Amino acid sequence: MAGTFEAPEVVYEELDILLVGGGMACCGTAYEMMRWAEALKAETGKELKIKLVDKAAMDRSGAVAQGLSAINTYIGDKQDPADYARMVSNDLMGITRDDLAYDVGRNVDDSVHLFEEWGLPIWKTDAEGVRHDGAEAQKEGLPALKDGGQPVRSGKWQIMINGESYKWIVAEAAKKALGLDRIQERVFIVHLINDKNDPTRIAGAAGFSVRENKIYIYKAKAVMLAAGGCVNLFRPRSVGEGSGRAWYPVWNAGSTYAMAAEAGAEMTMMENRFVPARFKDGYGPVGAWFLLFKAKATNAYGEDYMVKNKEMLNDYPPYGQAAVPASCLRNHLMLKEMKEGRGPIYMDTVTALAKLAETLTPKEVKHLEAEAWEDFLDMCIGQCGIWVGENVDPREKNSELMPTEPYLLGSHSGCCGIWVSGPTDVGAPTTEEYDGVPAHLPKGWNWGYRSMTTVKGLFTAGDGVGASGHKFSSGSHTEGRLAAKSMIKYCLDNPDYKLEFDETNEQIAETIWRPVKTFLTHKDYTTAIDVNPNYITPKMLQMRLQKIMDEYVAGVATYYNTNDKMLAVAEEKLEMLKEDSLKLRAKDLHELLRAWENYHRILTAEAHMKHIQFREESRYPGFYYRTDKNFVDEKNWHCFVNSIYDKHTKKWTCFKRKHIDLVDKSKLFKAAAPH
Amino acid sequence: MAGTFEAPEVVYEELDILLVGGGMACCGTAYEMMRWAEALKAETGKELKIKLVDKAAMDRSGAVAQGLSAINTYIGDKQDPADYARMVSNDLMGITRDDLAYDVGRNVDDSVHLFEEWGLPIWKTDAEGVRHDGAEAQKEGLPALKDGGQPVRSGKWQIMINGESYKWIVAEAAKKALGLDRIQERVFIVHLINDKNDPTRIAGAAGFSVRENKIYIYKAKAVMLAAGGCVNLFRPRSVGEGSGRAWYPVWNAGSTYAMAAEAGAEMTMMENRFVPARFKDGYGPVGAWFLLFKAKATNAYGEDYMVKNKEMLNDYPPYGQAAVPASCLRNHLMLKEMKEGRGPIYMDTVTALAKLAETLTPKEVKHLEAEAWEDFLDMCIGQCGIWVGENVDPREKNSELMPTEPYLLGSHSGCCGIWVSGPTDVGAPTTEEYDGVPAHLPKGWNWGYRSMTTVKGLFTAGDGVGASGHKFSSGSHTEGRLAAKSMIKYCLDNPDYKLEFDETNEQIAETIWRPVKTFLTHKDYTTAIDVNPNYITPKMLQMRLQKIMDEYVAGVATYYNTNDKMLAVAEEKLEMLKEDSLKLRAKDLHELLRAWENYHRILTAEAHMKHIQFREESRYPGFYYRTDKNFVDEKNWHCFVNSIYDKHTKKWTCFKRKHIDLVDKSKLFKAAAPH
Amino acid sequence: MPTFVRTEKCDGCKGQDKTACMYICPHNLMKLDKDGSETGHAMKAFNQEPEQCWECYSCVKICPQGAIECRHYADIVPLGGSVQPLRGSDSIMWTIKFRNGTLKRFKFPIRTTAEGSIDCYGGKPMPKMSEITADGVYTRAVMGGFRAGNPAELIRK
Amino acid sequence: MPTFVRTEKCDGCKGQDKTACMYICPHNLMKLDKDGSETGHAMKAFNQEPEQCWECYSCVKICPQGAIECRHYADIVPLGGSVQPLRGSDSIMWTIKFRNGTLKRFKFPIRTTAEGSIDCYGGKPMPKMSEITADGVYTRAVMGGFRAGNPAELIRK
Ligand SMILES: Cc1cc2c(cc1C)N(S(=O)(=O)O)C1C(=O)NC(=O)N=C1N2C[C@H](O)[C@H](O)[C@H](O)COP(=O)(O)OP(=O)(O)OC[C@H]1O[C@@H](n2cnc3c(N)ncnc32)[C@H](O)[C@@H]1O
Ligand SMILES: Cc1cc2c(cc1C)N(S(=O)(=O)O)C1C(=O)NC(=O)N=C1N2C[C@H](O)[C@H](O)[C@H](O)COP(=O)(O)OP(=O)(O)OC[C@H]1O[C@@H](n2cnc3c(N)ncnc32)[C@H](O)[C@@H]1O
Ligand SMILES: Nc1ncnc2c1ncn2[C@@H]1O[C@H](COP(=O)(O)O)[C@@H](O)[C@H]1O
Ligand SMILES: Nc1ncnc2c1ncn2[C@@H]1O[C@H](COP(=O)(O)O)[C@@H](O)[C@H]1O
Ligand SMILES: Nc1ncnc2c1ncn2[C@@H]1O[C@H](COP(=O)(O)O)[C@@H](O)[C@H]1O
Ligand code: SF4
Ligand code: SF4
Ligand code: SF4
Ligand code: SF4
Ligand code: NA
Repeated sequence: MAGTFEAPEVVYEELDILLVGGGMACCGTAYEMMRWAEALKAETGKELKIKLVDKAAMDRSGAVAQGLSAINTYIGDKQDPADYARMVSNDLMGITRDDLAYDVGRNVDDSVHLFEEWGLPIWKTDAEGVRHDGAEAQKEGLPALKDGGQPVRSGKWQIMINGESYKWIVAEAAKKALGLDRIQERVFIVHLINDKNDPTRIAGAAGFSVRENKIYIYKAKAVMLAAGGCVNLFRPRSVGEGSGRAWYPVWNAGSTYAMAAEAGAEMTMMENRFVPARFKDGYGPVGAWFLLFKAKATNAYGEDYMVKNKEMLNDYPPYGQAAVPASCLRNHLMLKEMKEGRGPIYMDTVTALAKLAETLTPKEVKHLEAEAWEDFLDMCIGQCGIWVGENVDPREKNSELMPTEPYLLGSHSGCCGIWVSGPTDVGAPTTEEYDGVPAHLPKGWNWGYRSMTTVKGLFTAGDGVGASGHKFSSGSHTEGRLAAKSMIKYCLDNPDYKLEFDETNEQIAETIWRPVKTFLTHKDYTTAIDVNPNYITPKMLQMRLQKIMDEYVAGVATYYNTNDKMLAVAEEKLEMLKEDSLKLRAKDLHELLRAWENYHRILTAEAHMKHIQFREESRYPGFYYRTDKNFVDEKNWHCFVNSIYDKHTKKWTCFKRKHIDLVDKSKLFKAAAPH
Repeated sequence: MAGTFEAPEVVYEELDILLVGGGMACCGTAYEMMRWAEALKAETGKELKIKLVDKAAMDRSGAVAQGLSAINTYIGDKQDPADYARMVSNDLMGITRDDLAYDVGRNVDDSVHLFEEWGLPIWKTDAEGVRHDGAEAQKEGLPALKDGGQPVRSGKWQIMINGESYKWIVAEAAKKALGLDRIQERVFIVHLINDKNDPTRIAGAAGFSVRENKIYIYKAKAVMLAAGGCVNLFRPRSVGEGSGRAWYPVWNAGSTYAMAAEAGAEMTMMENRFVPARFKDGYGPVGAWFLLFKAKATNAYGEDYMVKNKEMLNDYPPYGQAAVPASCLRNHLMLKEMKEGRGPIYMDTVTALAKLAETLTPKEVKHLEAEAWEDFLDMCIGQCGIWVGENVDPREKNSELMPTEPYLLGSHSGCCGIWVSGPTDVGAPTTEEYDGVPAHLPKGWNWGYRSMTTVKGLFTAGDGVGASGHKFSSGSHTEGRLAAKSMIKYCLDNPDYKLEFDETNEQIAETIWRPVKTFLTHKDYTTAIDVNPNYITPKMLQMRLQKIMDEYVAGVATYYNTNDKMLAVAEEKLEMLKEDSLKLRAKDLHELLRAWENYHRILTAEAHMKHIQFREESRYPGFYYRTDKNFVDEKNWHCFVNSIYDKHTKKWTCFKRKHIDLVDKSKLFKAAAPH
Repeated sequence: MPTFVRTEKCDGCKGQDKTACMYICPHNLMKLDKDGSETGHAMKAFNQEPEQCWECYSCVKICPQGAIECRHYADIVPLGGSVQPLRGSDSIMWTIKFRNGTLKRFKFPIRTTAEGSIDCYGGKPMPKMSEITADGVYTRAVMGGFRAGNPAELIRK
Repeated sequence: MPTFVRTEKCDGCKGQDKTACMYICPHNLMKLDKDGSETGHAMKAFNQEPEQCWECYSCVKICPQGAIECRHYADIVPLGGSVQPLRGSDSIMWTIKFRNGTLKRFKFPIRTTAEGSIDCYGGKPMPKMSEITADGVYTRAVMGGFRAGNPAELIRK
């Protein structure tokens, strides 16, 4: 019996395992998990009740909806997982968990090989060194990666694909594994529920359908929370109807971070952010241009700023001395040009394509042109929209580059997220050297279940896992798979624990539906549905959030600068905003979705602000600067910043955890320049 | 017979004189003109047909709609018009027309005295030095200004008023003077019409009603064009439903500049802009705080940046050496703090009020508090909205200051506008020393009719008059009055000239109605009224314009930086935008208004960009910087930059005109510091 | 926004041709929804483009029913405060409510003459056409505002 | 925006319960206007929140009528260009029109297997529960993707 908008139906279900999200990570989890569930059933007859809930349709949900033109993490047989862990560490200025990166590194290629088997076209190089797209390669009989086929490397870690249907293919396998009965699409999970008797244990999750007047409440022993990263917590550079144009997909709203924090999970490195340098306005990817087409970026006067400003790298030993400077430092050198008025910055596509064309046949040149367009068409079609609208042919006209507004994510070139239990066989610490870590939290880097957060039964993967970036699509899938096994193990280890919710189903439903209630109560007070002193629209609340973050927490408005005083202002304004979030209105189910997305954004934003405030240095020059502490301070801040949130007092507690290297990083660096 | 939305009625009227606008300047024009018209009728029996057309209702139209809390230009009997001309010159970095400023200076107090007579309450100081509001002063029997009453000076040139009804009062007098039959409200004038046989002569103007389906076409010998300055050509700092929050009133859309330029009038100093430092977000005025309450502005760490950074003023001799640094230089010193990460900037209201309170009785303290609130309530109520929303009591909590997005105007602390004929009795040049001035343009600074532009019969005042800022409300009214007389004289001098339009009424109507036609033709092509490849909404066109200006023409996005390369990009993008303006859509009369407002904005923006491009220096540090020419170059650029626009080719021509001092400026400056 | 109209208070200016709020708004924002097709509230006014509202309060001050209020720009202002005027013939009274509930009231004069009483040319001279090219305004001799200036300051004259 | 729906082409997915575009949009933007009350076009789809559109083209690619197109973000993109795909079972064909009229066509492979043909566990081993705590995934032995790593690199092990 479907409910009404006034009185929604409440659907209650008891599960063993709930997967929240249907992106790369959850597809990996589902695929691996169902096979183990089959094994369990075959061996013991025991059947686990499993369900995956996605706010969208798995075929095109998450960051890979549009497709991708490369798999950014593929180790191959010539590199060591330790090399990978080193790269990850350096790109993130030294503060990552080697245990997590190493574990992804040794397992990730398995997923890539599966993708190819399932039908993902992967570019190959033949014996003559000629490259072929993924379909041609197959027709030509070039071997699969698994059988020694040579991918087209666009960089040390990236391989090129024809990835328009990447997500469709990966989802097809996950859906087949689960079977349709275990999948619930178009349900947005709003919050996690703790156990009444053990508040550090997960007991379930709740959300609502965006298509029917239904609230869903799930009781579950184990929950995989992999709902992506967070976009649109900062004012985007685009405006008005263009404000959907962000680099990161507009639908990942920080649900992962906000719900985990509210459930009491320990967060890590929430001060980290990703500010990709992208083609201006369209946010087209630059990786293929830099790495495959060997293009250079210049200032407005044609100067290669990576060469011109290379001395600036010496300000950040040892990270500045690595062969490939960290992403943030590449921005740092670019920003110098912009701040000093030598913008626009350009990707010199003209020179790059001309140079490549020099040695090619006309047919190969045609192929090269198609490759350049495909890079965008497979993953960022909007960029082509700009090229056609402005009559840009990349062979004739260079395109502008620009650092974007900041995003929070844990799987791309960023590493904020949740603190998880890692593998036990790589030398990770089992004690904590720093004081100040709240007593109820585990001490070392592993506590029984791979990928479990500090909340019992709550797992994460992909963008959810903090302190280990550069996993990308393939690594996120892999992390999901690694978690799947320990989730099953967790269920088997806790067969008799009787979960009890720490709030009633009625309270849960009331909270979720509050914006609707607010709307219905007050809508006739004024004659204009959107302007009413008794409520705020999700859109305007979002804009208020974005403006605060932009102006005080190092958004584009200040060229990524903030300081202690600005952070104090932000703190006050965010507090009032959080209070006002109780007055969000929802005039229909679609707006209820936006209301809750924005609530998740506020909590994510608050975590980001608090962590930046706590870390008294500027760890990521080019991503953000604390102008009052404008240096990297290895002595005091070569450590993790972690935090917990108390959902009752609504307060954050930040603290340090000691950083330890499990692989030798000195191999990366030149000797530090005398300073 | 009123028309339909598909087929509007065309109303055609023949006049002697048309006044476009109903603001301070046109109210002054109407008031002075009707008296002379009476005199003319009395002496000769000849009756001039006169009409005033305002897009809004005169009672609350223009920049003074909300009221004002001060009259910023009042000379008094202790200062000389030459002192005034000197102040204007220095605040605008040396390039103003002394003839125009001087003429305003000697006449402006007449208007202020009239305002008081009409009922405007003016604060007074009594014999004991105690201040009284304008009503109390009257009750206490303090004399009128005209009779020696002492105004409360908030600065050398400003006097305090209770100005909530300022515009209502000034409009009442103008309306009485005109009589209701000569007033047409709610008609938006879209463009001026030239004479067919003499394209350098005005023949009329055309517009449409925003309330009925009617197009208005006026033939007129003389036209006063005083439609205010231009707001919202740059991306505002406010977003979403807040984007109506600009310092300058959202309804002045550059009509004055765009229509004058299209009619062939010579423009001057269109590179100039005004970037007021205002209370952040609410845009509350700062004048009373600095001058009356003696508050100081500081950086986030409490440092008075005007003291701390005073050496920076030495970079700009001689202007930096004046006793009161130019408005742009005050911004320049503030921006240094912001750029280097020592923001937010604060108005130290707490210290100022505490200090004032030290010597006051409790009753006087209460009065002081009321004065502080009145300053905003009389002219910027939105700022009080922020104070109440954020629980700010200025006695307890300092408020942030912030430079706003740029505005174009000619009567406040800016001086862009139209080149007009000045008074003949103050020593103005009658020749032009520079080459490159198009041959059809007059040579000196006066050519027969005070306030006439270089187009015969076209006059302007207030924000329309270029190269003479700091007229404010009173000076604008005065300029309107000065123009009134010469407009009548012009009509009398040209009794027989037979005006003929250079386009047909049908062509005019078709052009005006194009956005409606575009809408009706294409609206059913898609299912969403706002997204259609065949048209663009006025709102999105405005956002596109604002983004271009913000990012490439020294908006807030770049901390007011631009350079030759960025300007070249802007040039290209504005050209495409101007082409696309032909595809503006209007779904109703209200949107037709927005469509044409934005067309006017594009032309104004283009003029601004072309002038900045032409002037190869940075004349207004703090308002904008050309980072490729980041200096004031007195040798080459101590001159006017003027331009004309060709409405057929749609191209601008910029050229220099020699600057000459009519009053001695050296009195202003300390000797330049050795450098 | 911006302004909003209290549904219960607005009476559509009693069905007059031109409502007070439509008459006054300098940016053409206020609109009467005659048949309720735009807002669901027939014969009541609304702000048709809140994101263009300057919060100038012209409509608020003029509404005969006191039906218009302002909920300050939601992109910057936390909820809960209000700033509401009552404009009389010679003064205006402001009631100011903070988010935290604090109340303040201020009253300021707005004009010293009765509305509509201005006799604009009363007692003023009638100018002579022969003086039309002279500098200055026609009231120059009577308003005491002309500042002749020290001729020595004009260096080129 | 964003995507738009061509009025003449959309058939509302023939009145099916779930239209293709509503099914697929990751941000819940596409909506069927059953009675025309929202758009004036009954039984046709529309983008209910264009300013949230990522231009991901999921709806464009899936529409069986080819009724959805994209007019690129009006805050940045001059009018007149278009980028339109035709997605087949193994490849996608792009037609690209510049503002100045220039046309380009590109065709790229999208998958090398038939849609729906994935046999996800086919030919894969059945894991043993006893291995559930071992590192790695259940296909580790068969997919050739496990990279054991040089133990010497792990400095604390
Ligand atoms: C945004 C983006 C990402 C990438 C790239 C370009 C762009 C523009 N590039 S390039 O830069 O180099 O151009 C990549 C590339 O080419 N190669 C690559 O391997 N990876 C790239 N990424 C990175 C990967 O895409 C990324 O690492 C993974 O997708 C991360 O996987 P995961 O952590 O599972 O997140 P997801 O976005 O895929 O899925 C999130 C899911 O959660 C759902 N969801 C969200 N909130 C929910 C809620 N409250 N309730 C229920 N469901 C709820 C979503 O619907 C989705 O299913
Ligand atoms: C915007 C602003 C301005 C001021 C101030 C604060 C603020 C926030 N301050 S403080 O900074 O110090 O706070 C002042 C102050 O206190 N004291 C003072 O004397 N002056 C101040 N100004 C300056 C004066 O207001 C200004 O100098 C004069 O008003 C200029 O007079 P004028 O040039 O006439 O412009 P207008 O805005 O008044 O009138 C424009 C008219 O044109 C109409 N209009 C526009 N386009 C039209 C079209 N296309 N067709 C028909 N009509 C069409 C308008 O409706 C209006 O009638
Ligand atoms: N200039 C560069 N140098 C080295 N690696 C890069 C560079 N640009 C991008 N990459 C890497 O290429 C991949 C894709 O890049 P992007 O398009 O920036 O997401 C990521 O792994 C990036 O870290
Ligand atoms: N500068 C802006 N940036 C982003 N959105 C805006 C901006 N200005 C207005 N909007 C919003 O755009 C929305 C869509 O407008 P409309 O299509 O007219 O309903 C409105 O709700 C406005 O609040
Ligand atoms: N700090 C200042 N020093 C001198 N004059 C100022 C200052 N601030 C504002 N003014 C003048 O005060 C008047 C009103 O100021 P504002 O509120 O900035 O418009 C204008 O004439 C300004 O030029
Ligand atoms: S002025 Fe007041 S009563 Fe009249 S229509 Fe407007 S809101 Fe209603
Ligand atoms: S406050 Fe001013 S701008 Fe806003 S609706 Fe009222 S009159 Fe119009
Ligand atoms: S998928 Fe296409 S045909 Fe079906 S409802 Fe959507 S737009 Fe219409
Ligand atoms: S392009 Fe993508 S985000 Fe936009 S409406 Fe279509 S499916 Fe939704
Ligand atoms: Na919008």
